Amino acid sequence: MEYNILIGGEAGQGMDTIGNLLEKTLKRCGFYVFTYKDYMSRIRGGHNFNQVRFSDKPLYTHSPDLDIIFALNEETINLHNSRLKQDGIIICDNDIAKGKEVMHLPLVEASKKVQDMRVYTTAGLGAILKIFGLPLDIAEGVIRDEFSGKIAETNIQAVRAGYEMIGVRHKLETREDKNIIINGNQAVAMGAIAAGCKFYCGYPMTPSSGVLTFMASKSDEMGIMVQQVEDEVAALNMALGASYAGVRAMTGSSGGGFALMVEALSLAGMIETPVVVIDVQRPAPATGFPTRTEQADLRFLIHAGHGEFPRMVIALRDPEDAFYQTARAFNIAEKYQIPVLLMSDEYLSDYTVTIKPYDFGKVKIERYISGPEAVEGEEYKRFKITESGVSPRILPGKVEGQVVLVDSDEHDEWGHITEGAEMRVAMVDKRMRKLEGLRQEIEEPWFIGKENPENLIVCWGSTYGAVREAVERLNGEGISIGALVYGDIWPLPTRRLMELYPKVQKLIDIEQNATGQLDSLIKEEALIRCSHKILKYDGRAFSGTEIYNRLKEEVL
Amino acid sequence: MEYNILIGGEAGQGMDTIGNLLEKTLKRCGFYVFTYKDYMSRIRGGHNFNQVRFSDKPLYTHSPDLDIIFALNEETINLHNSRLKQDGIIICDNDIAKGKEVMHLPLVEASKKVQDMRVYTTAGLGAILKIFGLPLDIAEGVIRDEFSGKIAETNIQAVRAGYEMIGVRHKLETREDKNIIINGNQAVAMGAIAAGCKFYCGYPMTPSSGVLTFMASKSDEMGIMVQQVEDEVAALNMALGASYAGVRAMTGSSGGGFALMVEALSLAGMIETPVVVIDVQRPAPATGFPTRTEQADLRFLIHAGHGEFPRMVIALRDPEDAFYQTARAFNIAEKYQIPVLLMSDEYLSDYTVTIKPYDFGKVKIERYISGPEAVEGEEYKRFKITESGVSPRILPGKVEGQVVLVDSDEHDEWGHITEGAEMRVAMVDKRMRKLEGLRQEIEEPWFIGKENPENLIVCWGSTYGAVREAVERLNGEGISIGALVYGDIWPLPTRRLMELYPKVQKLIDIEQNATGQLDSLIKEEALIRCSHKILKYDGRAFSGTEIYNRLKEEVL
Amino acid sequence: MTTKYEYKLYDQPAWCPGCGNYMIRTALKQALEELGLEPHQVVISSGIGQAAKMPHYIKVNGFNGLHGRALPPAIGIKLANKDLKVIVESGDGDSYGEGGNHFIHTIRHNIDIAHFVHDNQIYGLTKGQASPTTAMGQHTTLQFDGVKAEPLNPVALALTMGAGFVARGFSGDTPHLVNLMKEAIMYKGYALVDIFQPCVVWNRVNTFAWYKQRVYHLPDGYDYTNREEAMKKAMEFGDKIPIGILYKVEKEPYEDRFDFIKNGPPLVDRELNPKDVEKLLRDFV
Amino acid sequence: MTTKYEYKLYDQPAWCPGCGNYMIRTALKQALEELGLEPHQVVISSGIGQAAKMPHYIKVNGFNGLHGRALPPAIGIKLANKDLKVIVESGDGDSYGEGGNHFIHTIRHNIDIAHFVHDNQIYGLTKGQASPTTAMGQHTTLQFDGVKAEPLNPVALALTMGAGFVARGFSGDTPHLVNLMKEAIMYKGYALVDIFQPCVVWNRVNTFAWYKQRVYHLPDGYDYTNREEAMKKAMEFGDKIPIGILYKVEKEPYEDRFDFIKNGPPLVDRELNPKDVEKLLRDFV
Ligand SMILES: Cc1ncc(C[n+]2csc(CCOP(=O)(O)OP(=O)(O)O)c2C)c(N)n1
Ligand SMILES: Cc1ncc(C[n+]2csc(CCOP(=O)(O)OP(=O)(O)O)c2C)c(N)n1
Ligand code: SF4
Ligand code: SF4
Ligand SMILES: [Mg+2]
Ligand SMILES: [Mg+2]
Repeated sequence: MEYNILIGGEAGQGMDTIGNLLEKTLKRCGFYVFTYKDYMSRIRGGHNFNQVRFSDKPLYTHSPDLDIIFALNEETINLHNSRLKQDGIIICDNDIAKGKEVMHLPLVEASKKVQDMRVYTTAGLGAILKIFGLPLDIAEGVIRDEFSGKIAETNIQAVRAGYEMIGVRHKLETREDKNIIINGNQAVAMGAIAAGCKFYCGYPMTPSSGVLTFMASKSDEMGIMVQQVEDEVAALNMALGASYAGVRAMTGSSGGGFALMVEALSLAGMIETPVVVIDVQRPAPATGFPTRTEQADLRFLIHAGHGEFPRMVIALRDPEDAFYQTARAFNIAEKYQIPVLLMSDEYLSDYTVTIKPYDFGKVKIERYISGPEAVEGEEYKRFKITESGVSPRILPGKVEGQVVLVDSDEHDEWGHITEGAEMRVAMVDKRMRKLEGLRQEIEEPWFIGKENPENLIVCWGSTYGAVREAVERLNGEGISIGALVYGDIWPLPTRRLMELYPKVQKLIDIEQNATGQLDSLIKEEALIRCSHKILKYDGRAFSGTEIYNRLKEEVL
Repeated sequence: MEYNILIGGEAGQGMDTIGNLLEKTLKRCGFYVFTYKDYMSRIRGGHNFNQVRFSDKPLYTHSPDLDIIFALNEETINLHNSRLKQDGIIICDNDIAKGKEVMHLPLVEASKKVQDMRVYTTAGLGAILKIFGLPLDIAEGVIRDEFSGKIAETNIQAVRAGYEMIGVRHKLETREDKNIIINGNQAVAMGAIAAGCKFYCGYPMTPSSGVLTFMASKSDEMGIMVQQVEDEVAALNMALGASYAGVRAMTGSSGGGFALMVEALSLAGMIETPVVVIDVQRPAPATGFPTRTEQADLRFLIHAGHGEFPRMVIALRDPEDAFYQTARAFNIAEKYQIPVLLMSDEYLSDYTVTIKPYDFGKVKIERYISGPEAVEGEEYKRFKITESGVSPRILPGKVEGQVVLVDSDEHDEWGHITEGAEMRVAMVDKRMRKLEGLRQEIEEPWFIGKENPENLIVCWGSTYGAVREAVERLNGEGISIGALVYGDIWPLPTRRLMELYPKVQKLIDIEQNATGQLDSLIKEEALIRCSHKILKYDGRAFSGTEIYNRLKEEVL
Repeated sequence: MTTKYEYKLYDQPAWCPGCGNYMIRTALKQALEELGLEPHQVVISSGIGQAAKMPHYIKVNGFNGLHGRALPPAIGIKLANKDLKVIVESGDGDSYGEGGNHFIHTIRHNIDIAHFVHDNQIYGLTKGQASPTTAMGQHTTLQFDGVKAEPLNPVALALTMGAGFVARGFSGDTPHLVNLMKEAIMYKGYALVDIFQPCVVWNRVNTFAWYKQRVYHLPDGYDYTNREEAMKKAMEFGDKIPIGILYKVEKEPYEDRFDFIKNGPPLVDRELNPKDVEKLLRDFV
Repeated sequence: MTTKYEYKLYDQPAWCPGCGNYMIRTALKQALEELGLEPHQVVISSGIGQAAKMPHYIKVNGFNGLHGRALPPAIGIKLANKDLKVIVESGDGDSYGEGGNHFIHTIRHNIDIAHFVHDNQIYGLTKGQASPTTAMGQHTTLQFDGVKAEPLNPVALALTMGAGFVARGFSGDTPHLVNLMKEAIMYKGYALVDIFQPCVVWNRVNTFAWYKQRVYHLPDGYDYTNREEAMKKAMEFGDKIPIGILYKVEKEPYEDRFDFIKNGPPLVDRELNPKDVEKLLRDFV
């Protein structure tokens, strides 16, 4: 079984609230849920919608086909009607879309009864639950968890009223609920907190603000210093200060804000100070589409910063991966004393999905911080030249009589400015040697689909879900197709690709950008060219259906 | 004939003044001159030196072997003695390096006589000229051009005194002088001024400050607005404002300052506003080596900025090329309404070389600005979708009743914010289509050396001179070697390379960086891997001799 | 009447109903009209934010650049073409937060720009985080525990930096605002008008009523050439808040400090001829 | 006596002979000594410039970061480990030019940092261009025709931004400077000391003699808690220039506004245990 419900209207009409109540209720009824959000860069008006998809099998992406449209205005019907399935239902208030063949319900009337106009959408929720014959008490529990006092009560009355307005259509049984429901930004923040991040700073920027906001909301409880800074230039410099002083530190933004951190990224490379930075991508250049999605910052992140220094870039694939990878990023950053860049995007940051609860036992905090034993000779060498390129790190103030000096100029082992040619070469080599360790560290892309496929997809980050759905469907049809889904993307792991490549007839690059950046990277690192590219750059995320269709039309 | 003179001492001892007088005198004596500068990031003290190489044949690079050392302190002798040729001469004042076997001269005494201690180095100049039996009056003419009044007179007395201190060693005949002597920063500024640049802004940063300073020195005379801005973030945004309003505008910095312009670079791409930006590279990451050289920003510049937009990157090869390419950059920027990035480095920016005077008749100013005829319909479309991707450009205030709107958000043809998926795709495609035109525009790399060589070097930018010298020497020895020297480097022209490649046995990448960035680019764009890499990243520029030696040792 | 400032094809602001921005737009159109300025003679430079969307809603030339970077392009524009009237429309986050460095240094240069800041004491477009002018202690969508930094006083800051024209306006008092705008636009040099602009969605403290209760017009005899007085008035930001021109004196605008700008045509109109540059080779012979 | 602040292997400053920076270093060492601070208890954060080289010449912990960015790391450091004494050593270009935005916003936050600006009214390291504090009209190696912007008054700016400790010092008056430094370091909150530091190479106007002639100590009875007085003194920058503590009042430092910081160990010392985070899953069930 699988259903897909769209709730649409203007910004400010409360789509998010109702979507949230609906997805949580469905989750607690034991279903897998995937909620997709489409919203404009404005506070009121315009057209926004949420699509709540649910099933008894795990979901990885959204779907275009709709079973129910809950329209908060007539525009919603006009815009999405064409996607409604044959037996789909449109519900709306009596006063909307008069004369149209839709299911009119007295939602506003119900809200008037409880004297709170805002809850008319909750009445709609009641109606939707009734369509599936789901028990009301679960929704009431959700409402009580999300609201309190009078507001909870009026919402409960509204949901009950809505429940009465309509009959059961598709009776569903509830199941055992073992999952959590979470979005990508929350997952990243949870990963950071689990990893012991004690300093997060940032400047608001859609779609990355959710990370900042979640961290701030747990600041007190978890003892995390969360700073809204004056600009993004300050952000990374500040995080580096905090990290130098010894706490795990992170900052993040979207592409435009990240662009302002580029100089400090190079500083991180030079002072070999660990830091984690997330770029939650949105369509660019410049301001672009603030509330929409794209994957066009890959090459930018790999090469950001003047000069040469090792870094790691990790693309997050879904909210489960996002959690573990974020936590891992802190370990790698500290192990190699480098910046680790995480890449997310608006799609991943905003969609919510049911996944199994995080296993906090799997999160290991490995800090690689030394004590007095690291001091050889009289004065501590922060940049001691070692075989691995990594120098033992002590923290300022933590070893009596020893000081820690880091320097953005080229420096000697103690951190003092040097202009020597030999020391320069030694220091460049030292820093670059970390890449060798890092190459051992990187994980090969996930493989999904038929083993040793004739058609091999390469993709990265958030397209994972849609690609997975498409591959599974095609495999179901007997088509020999698989996909490598890159998470660790710089340095680029190429072993699996080289293993599979000899049998591959078509190599298909699937990305949310206009130039095929992963393809360019594979050309560079593996001297292999993709035979096909499926690119999308209209700001809307690929769905599994779309990839399936385009593969059929353009490749297979 | 060829000679090489080193003048060395502490910062503040006047090496630059004396080097300047010497090179101009030699030039006016009709020689080809190449002056290399090595200086520290400090104002007084430390060790700096200039090497003035001159010959009756054109020079393209510096040379390690010295004929004369003019030592302003003993350290100079200790540091450079080993590079002195068998019959080389060290000259210094009587009070320096006592007891050492060097030519002691009463330089300070001479300066005391004219009561100006600063001119004792000018006495050294006199001595050097005498060694070659060159006429004094040319030096006196140079002095009169550079100084005025009393200072000129005491310098003339000093140069005469020095001339008397010593005998002729290598009598040289003067020749006809038809050249100019100029460094890379001046060449860029001259190119910009010739191209009609009326707005230059920047923030001081070694080694790019020379461009800013030269522009400022001609501000009044040429009517150029030159702004020292508060930070580099302002710089590119300000230049874009000026360009939008209709003047040719440029900004520049070194890598760290360029890093702060990255967000605005993306803006330039989005608002399709022409601009020229120069990155005079220095060793990085971070502050690195402020006064030394490197070519490690190539991939950074190619990918700088969030999102995808066309740009052109041009590496400057020598002060002659720098002039014409800078002028050309303005035409390309305006033709395609894109940012054009110029790459120089400390070596190119600081060395001075004799070249033939610029031919201002060769500089064409092509502006591609429209008038009222570009307005179709009632309101002007700044971003009209066209086949070439370029929209007719009118200037604000210049067409009555019409306004010009540019927008950093994704926009429609009029420049208004849009969130439409179709418009997004149309606009991305429009912008990216410019790449097709640009690909026609790019020039293949220069080829030097033996035709269809077995050994092919690839290199870019300022390594040109040293590679040329090495290739010519090797060709002279009958070795089949040639080089492709990239100027236009993004989009990367690959035709010549692909033509030559089939016959090539060794493909050798020569770069001033640690990772081989051109090699990575060639892998990506041509699916070809260099068989050898000769890399240097100690902050000191390759000389022809060094490349020659390393080719012999590592490749040939 | 002011239809000449209306785009034919685009005139529906994406602002919330009831937002203070609407009145600022009305005031600006009226000011331009009363000054007899034609759309093509004016440029609005703006950053990103709700306020910064203004160039889309008034038909004059528009440079809608990056967040925080409204001022640098405005300077470039003015210096390139001194004939254009250059106006900056920006938010408190845009001008005082991300763009703070440009703010202080633009003032030092006294470039002829009218700078209108829609000061809603909040980040509107990004959904309600504190801006540099949000009151200490105020709860927001990010500062759950209240803002922990002191607010910046833009007019006091501008005065300290040496601005020659400093004013405060209120979007709820359009006639008064129209006047301020006209004065600022006609002022030769940098002119700041910090405009109280209630954000009806995110700022539940500084509402229309809040401002209405507090603002008062500077008294008739107020001497706006007295800097110390102006500073006192600038510091008044409590139960009573003065609006009007706090300070105004004559100051040579930056452009006039350059002979070649002052006494010549706008740079954009100059002839370009490479041959004229040949003479500079004299430095290199 | 102050040898504990000397690096064994690196102690030859790259400053010019006669530069005012030497005396600032001497004063700082003495201040630290007199405060009984050990090298490992102190951190100097700096940007890039001549002044900013200080961390190499005093043996305490050092973060020598990017040009203009001395303050943000200092904030990060202080918040991560409140036990450290955090000092910022910076130039006028570093702090007021490139870093201007951090300057004004750091003040608003009142983080416990002592900010020492070596104000030589010039860009020293890059060879003599105007800084934000260079006098209008002064000729420099870039401003051939004289500086055309008004100088920024750092102490007035800091006062306007609400700094609780604002002082002016002179490198030519070391005993006085030592005292200012000690006060600033001990002050709980953000403390600015703008220090006149003659650049003997590039600034031929603001020489030792120039400052010597002009500076005077604030009189004994001077009430440094009076902000209006302080502002008047701050504006005195002509024939007579007062040095000393212009303004000092108590203000809650930023860190203390957070319970979890104020009443707990420094963040750097906290136990990290992923299992403690499990409880946050409550938001997602
Ligand atoms: C570099 C960068 N950082 C952050 C953002 C996100 N952003 C857009 S508008 C805005 C704040 C808007 O506040 P304000 O300037 O006060 O304008 P308002 O919406 O309140 O009118 C922010 C943070 C951005 N676009 N660019
Ligand atoms: C982003 C960036 N821009 C420019 C520079 C070059 N730079 C280094 S120091 C400096 C100015 C120094 O002036 P100031 O801060 O007053 O220090 P001083 O040398 O006078 O002590 C500049 C412009 C840089 N390192 N980084
Ligand atoms: S969010 Fe606030 S400032 Fe923005 S349009 Fe709505 S009311 Fe106005
Ligand atoms: S250049 Fe000036 S500030 Fe720098 S060390 Fe020399 S005298 Fe001091
Ligand atoms: Mg605002
Ligand atoms: Mg300075």
